[in-house]
Amino acid sequence: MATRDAVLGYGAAGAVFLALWEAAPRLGWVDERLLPPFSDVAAALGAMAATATFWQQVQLTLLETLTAFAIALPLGALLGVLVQESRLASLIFKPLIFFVFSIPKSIFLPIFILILGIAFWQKVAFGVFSTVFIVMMTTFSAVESVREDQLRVARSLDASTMQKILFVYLPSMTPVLLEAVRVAMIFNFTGILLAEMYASREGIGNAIGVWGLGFQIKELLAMVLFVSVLAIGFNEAIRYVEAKCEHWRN
Amino acid sequence: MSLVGPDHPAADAGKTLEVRDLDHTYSVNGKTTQALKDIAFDVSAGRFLSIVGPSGCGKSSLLMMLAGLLTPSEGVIAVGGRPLTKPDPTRVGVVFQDASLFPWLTARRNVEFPLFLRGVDKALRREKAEEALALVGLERFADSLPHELSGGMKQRVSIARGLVQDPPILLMDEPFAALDEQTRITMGDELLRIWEKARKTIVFVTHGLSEAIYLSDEVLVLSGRPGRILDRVVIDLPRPRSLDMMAQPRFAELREAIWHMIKA
Amino acid sequence: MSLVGPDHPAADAGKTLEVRDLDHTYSVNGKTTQALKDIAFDVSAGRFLSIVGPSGCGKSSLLMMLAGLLTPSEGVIAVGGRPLTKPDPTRVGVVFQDASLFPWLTARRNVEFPLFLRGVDKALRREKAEEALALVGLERFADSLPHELSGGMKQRVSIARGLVQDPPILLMDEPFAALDEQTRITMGDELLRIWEKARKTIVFVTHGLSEAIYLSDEVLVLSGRPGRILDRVVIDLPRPRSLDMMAQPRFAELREAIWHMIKA
Amino acid sequence: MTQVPRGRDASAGMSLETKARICRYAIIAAVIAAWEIVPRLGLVPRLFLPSLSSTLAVLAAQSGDFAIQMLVTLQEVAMALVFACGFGILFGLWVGSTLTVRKALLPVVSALFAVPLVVLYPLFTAWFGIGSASKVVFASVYGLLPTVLGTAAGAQTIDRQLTQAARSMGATRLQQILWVTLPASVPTVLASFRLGGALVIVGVVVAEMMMSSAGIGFLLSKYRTQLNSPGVFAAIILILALAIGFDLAVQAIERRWTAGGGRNKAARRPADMS
Amino acid sequence: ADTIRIGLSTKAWFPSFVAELTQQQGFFTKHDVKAELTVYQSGSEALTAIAAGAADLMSSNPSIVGEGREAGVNVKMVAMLATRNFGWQIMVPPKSGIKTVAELAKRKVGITSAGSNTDLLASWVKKKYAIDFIAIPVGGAGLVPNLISGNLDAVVIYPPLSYQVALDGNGRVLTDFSDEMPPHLEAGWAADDDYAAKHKDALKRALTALFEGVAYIKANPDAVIPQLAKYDGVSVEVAKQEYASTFGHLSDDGAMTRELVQETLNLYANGKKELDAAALFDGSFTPVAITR
Ligand SMILES: Nc1ncnc2c1ncn2[C@@H]1O[C@H](COP(=O)(O)OP(=O)(O)OP(=O)(O)O)[C@@H](O)[C@H]1O
Ligand SMILES: Nc1ncnc2c1ncn2[C@@H]1O[C@H](COP(=O)(O)OP(=O)(O)OP(=O)(O)O)[C@@H](O)[C@H]1O
Ligand SMILES: [Mg+2]
Ligand SMILES: [Mg+2]
Repeated sequence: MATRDAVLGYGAAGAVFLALWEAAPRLGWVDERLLPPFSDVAAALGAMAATATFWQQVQLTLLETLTAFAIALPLGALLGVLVQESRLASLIFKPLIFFVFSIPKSIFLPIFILILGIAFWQKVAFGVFSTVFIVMMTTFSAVESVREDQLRVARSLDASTMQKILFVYLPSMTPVLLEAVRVAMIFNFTGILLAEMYASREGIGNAIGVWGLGFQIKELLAMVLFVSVLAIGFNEAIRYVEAKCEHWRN
Repeated sequence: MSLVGPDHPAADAGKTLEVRDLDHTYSVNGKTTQALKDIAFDVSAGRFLSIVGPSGCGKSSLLMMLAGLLTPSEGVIAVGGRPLTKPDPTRVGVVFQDASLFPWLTARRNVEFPLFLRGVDKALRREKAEEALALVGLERFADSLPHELSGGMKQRVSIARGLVQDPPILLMDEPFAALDEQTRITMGDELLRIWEKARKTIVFVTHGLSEAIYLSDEVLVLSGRPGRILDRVVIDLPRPRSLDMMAQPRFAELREAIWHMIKA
Repeated sequence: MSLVGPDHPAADAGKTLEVRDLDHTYSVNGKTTQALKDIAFDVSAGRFLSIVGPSGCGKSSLLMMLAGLLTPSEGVIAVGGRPLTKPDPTRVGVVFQDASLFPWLTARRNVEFPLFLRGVDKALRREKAEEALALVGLERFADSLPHELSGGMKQRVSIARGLVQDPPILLMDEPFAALDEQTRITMGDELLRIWEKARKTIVFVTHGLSEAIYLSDEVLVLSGRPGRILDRVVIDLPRPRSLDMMAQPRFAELREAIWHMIKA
Repeated sequence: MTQVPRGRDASAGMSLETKARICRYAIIAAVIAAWEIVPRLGLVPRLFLPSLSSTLAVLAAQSGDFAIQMLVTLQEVAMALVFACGFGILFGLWVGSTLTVRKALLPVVSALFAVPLVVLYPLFTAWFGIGSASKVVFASVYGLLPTVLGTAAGAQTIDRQLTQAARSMGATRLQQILWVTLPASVPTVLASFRLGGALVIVGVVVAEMMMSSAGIGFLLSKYRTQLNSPGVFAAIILILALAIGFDLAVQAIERRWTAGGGRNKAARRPADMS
Repeated sequence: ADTIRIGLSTKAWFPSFVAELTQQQGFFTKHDVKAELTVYQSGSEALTAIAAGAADLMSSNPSIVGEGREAGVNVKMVAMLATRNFGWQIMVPPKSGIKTVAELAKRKVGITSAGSNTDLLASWVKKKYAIDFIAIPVGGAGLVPNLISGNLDAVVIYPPLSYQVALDGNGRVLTDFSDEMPPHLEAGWAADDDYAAKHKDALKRALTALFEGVAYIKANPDAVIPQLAKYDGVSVEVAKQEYASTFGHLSDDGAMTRELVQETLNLYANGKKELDAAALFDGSFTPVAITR
């Protein structure tokens, strides 16, 4: 039921979007040079997908993204719960975390290069850095949404801290937390792309950066299209997990 | 009887409850509300004690303290001769006034939850939970989520969750309030049966005087806020109890007596 | 009496309630639970009707439908001759089974809330809210937040919130369940007084048979799930009612009759 | 809900807060000291981290220029905040509290959010011009989606009984959102507001960094290209100041909310887990 | 083999292709060096990489080197590639009424970013023509879109994008900096001082390889042009133009003179204090002798 609604929603939105994209340049609403029609971009994507380099780049970027995600999410969630759970820690760290969060992360890229060079782990580290704060901040609000009466039941059963986290906090926070996962994924992905655009030998971000500089707009949009599909794919994967979780929560 | 003395040697060790010089005052933003005053009583092992008193007199607060969930402003609480400072489900189990079910768990899993926390194995957990659910007449709703249940059904799940823990002392805060009379009586009888079999100590908060008398060995009557002990009425009706006892003059007499105490 | 006929000409227009051929089935994930079956009844203007029945038989569901909060699977509900499809507080007010107070508002503001929604001006709002709070005996707790109140006190705030709306028809779902007997009787008398003065139509869900008989003109008795109407008992006790009526044989007779219906 | 209080009494809060403040200041002091000492000892190249004093010197010397650019950024941030947070929160509440809308719209919204916007910025300017408008639009979109998603998730967790009660009192959809869903999801809404606000700041600065001839981000990017790292860090300090200012504003809102008798406490849980 | 990490200041700048081709043709291997090529977003990022110890050699010019040294990054020019800004142009929309550089006064002119090469060129034009216009940083990727959309009156643009834009009819050349500016050290290689000191021999061999690459490029237009087109992602037409204007004029041996360095500093002196030209280059690696 929910899936069908989602598919319908997607289908409709997607179709309208693509139709607009195709029509706008063709009918002269926008300059074709600034927004080539969808079919042209799709053709460019097709041509790209036929090359081996393309898939190597995609593979690398994906690997970086997933590695960074696998580190940032548990780390951020755990730190988030720990900070929120201690009144002292939350008073001390929450403002500081917020301030770091409000600085554009890209200005720290040179420091990452300084410490880690420009290889795989630099991208991963920067991905983690771009993600961990937002995960923590969302975790704070997730923890705050847990209800006192439910917690009281667990207390009356003398549940250990770990048990309370696993069996009361976590399920109760799930909607907010899953949102955090989704948001985190995006930050993570953007972080990796930025790091690749800034300095790298390969990867999707590198390709996008280069095409931008050369005004190769079809290729650029083709890659953006691909990246978007990829990101939406991630998003759906998380939604799938969400559905599973719903099960597990029960 | 010493408060912090050695464990009772008998099999009933751990089933006694002692409360001494207990006072409690809430303070919120500088505004204080005295909820309880000069509370002292004890319940010997295996007794069924009811607490009655006007709304807002501190019954729930008292129960929360007996459960170790609320620290009294003053006074000591001891269970089985040892002081109680934090929740300990192996000594004391609680059924809350609001059902307080986990909305993401089915009725069955809500009931299984305390056992799950203790690491009881799956099959046994399930068996016990089904037993408890059957006891409250909800076997057919084992797989329903709380929001699919009626008010009374939620409360019954909550009772099942309390029973499944099988603690030597069981605290119950108006567990039957959301039930119709028929179910209420059935469940009361069920509770008595379990109590008699397992010789638990039960502290039962209710606002039904008949219910209190019908179920209890003793009834603790509290005054209006701040709650003080007005009297402790021993219910000298024979056991096992049956519905027709309600028609007996002794029953009416006891009811009348308590009623007048509260009304005054 | 026509369902969608012209408004009643009398002053009592808007106070009648008609229910026809009502069925309700919940379906959750393909699993269906029939809650109500073949429900048809009507309440004439100014009557006090109680609904009793076993836990889970659909009383709350029925009330939610009368309030326009739940659409029946089948059947029609009309208020004052006009069909009711969505909540309309100018026609029907509700007091919920669980207090459902807004935790971020003080007791007073919770009571003021329905008036606030209607844009009633501040001074008047305040006056009415204080009046209603006084009626339920909580004037001293006007500035307390719900979590600072006991279970019974919350329910009383909820009742005050229902009363302050002053609707021609008032639906109440077990409003006195969390109250002690003393308060319960006082509040019942209060309710009767308001009802007699304002000549409201009241539909009152309860599981207290004595309470139902004591308060009502008629009692609708529902069977266990799926809830059907077993009978509609007219309470022919004179008004005004008083506590000693409970000792009258007619009272016991009525109680016995209803009791046997439910038990069967 | 519960009538049992939170496990701690309020009087202990004061000293804890002071303690926290002291700790926080100690940390900040340590950072400041390190910022001065580490570059002086030559542990990091000056290019990456100029000493605090040299940074402050630049800040002071060019305070006029910084002030002018800061004003530009402030205006852009303010406008984007209204769009992203104001509209975002209301929209999020609506989406989160309406089942059908949530099912149909939320997937699309979150998918949209998944598109890495940064790479499209050059086209953004072609479409929206190179003035403030493109920055405001970019930052608004950047901050809007997380705000919507966060608020919607929060609205989803609130007690359905409460909205039902309001409905029975004849609350309109807007009244329900404003007076029930919003206050009931205050913790999440405030968190989303924080998040959205921070992202708006980041969005404006990043947009200015990428292309513009004014604003603090423009300065930052200029100094970076010129390898003027004291200038870069001076700009960072100003961005931090912006974030701190915003945080103080949010705190003020929070305080206003919890004033009037600690509202919403009941919906929350105690901070300790003992 | 010794490793040398080469930082390339944007992919579009021609030294990047030289390095790439050298790599492809195996000249690095031939001279027993292992080269790692990394493309950075701009010269300052490549310089940052040197400071971070993530690169040893970079494509650069004395102006960047000078700023680098001021910021504490110890680099020096070690070889020269070109003396003119081939293909760096100011372009206006084809239908624009602007016919001369002087008419740019008070107009909006796009540059990539403040402090970048395009910015320096823009400042130079302002000085030379004694005019004032608003230089607006729009990023490399924003130049053409904003020119097309009419947000900008002109752009300072780099090759091969400039050729591409002219060919597509999206822009008209107002002036070419290779005509406007006197000869100066415009492009070359700069090395980290430390690396140059410790790995003198490796650096020498790497430069030899790079100039062998230059020689190969000059000698084999037919083979190189398609590769250039592919590398830049442009049409063969554009690649041909770039080849003719740029690669035909590259230095054969990388030799630098103090005058050329000084001229660069003069041209790009953006109000900074006087730099010592001698301190910005190290002639000990040139001329590079190529043995075939
Ligand atoms: N949202 C729901 N989804 C599925 N089933 C529901 C839902 N709400 C109620 N039910 C089912 O409908 C039946 C009637 O519920 P209702 O709450 O109306 O009973 P009730 O008569 O008010 O009971 P009580 O006296 O215990 O409050 C119950 O069997 C319950 O399980
Ligand atoms: N968290 C709290 N903060 C402040 N006051 C409280 C709090 N909890 C309870 N009180 C006050 O303490 C008194 C006793 O409350 P309690 O819940 O123990 O009463 P009760 O006897 O259980 O009432 P009921 O029968 O209505 O459930 C009440 O006056 C209430 O207002
Ligand atoms: Mg209570
Ligand atoms: Mg009900």
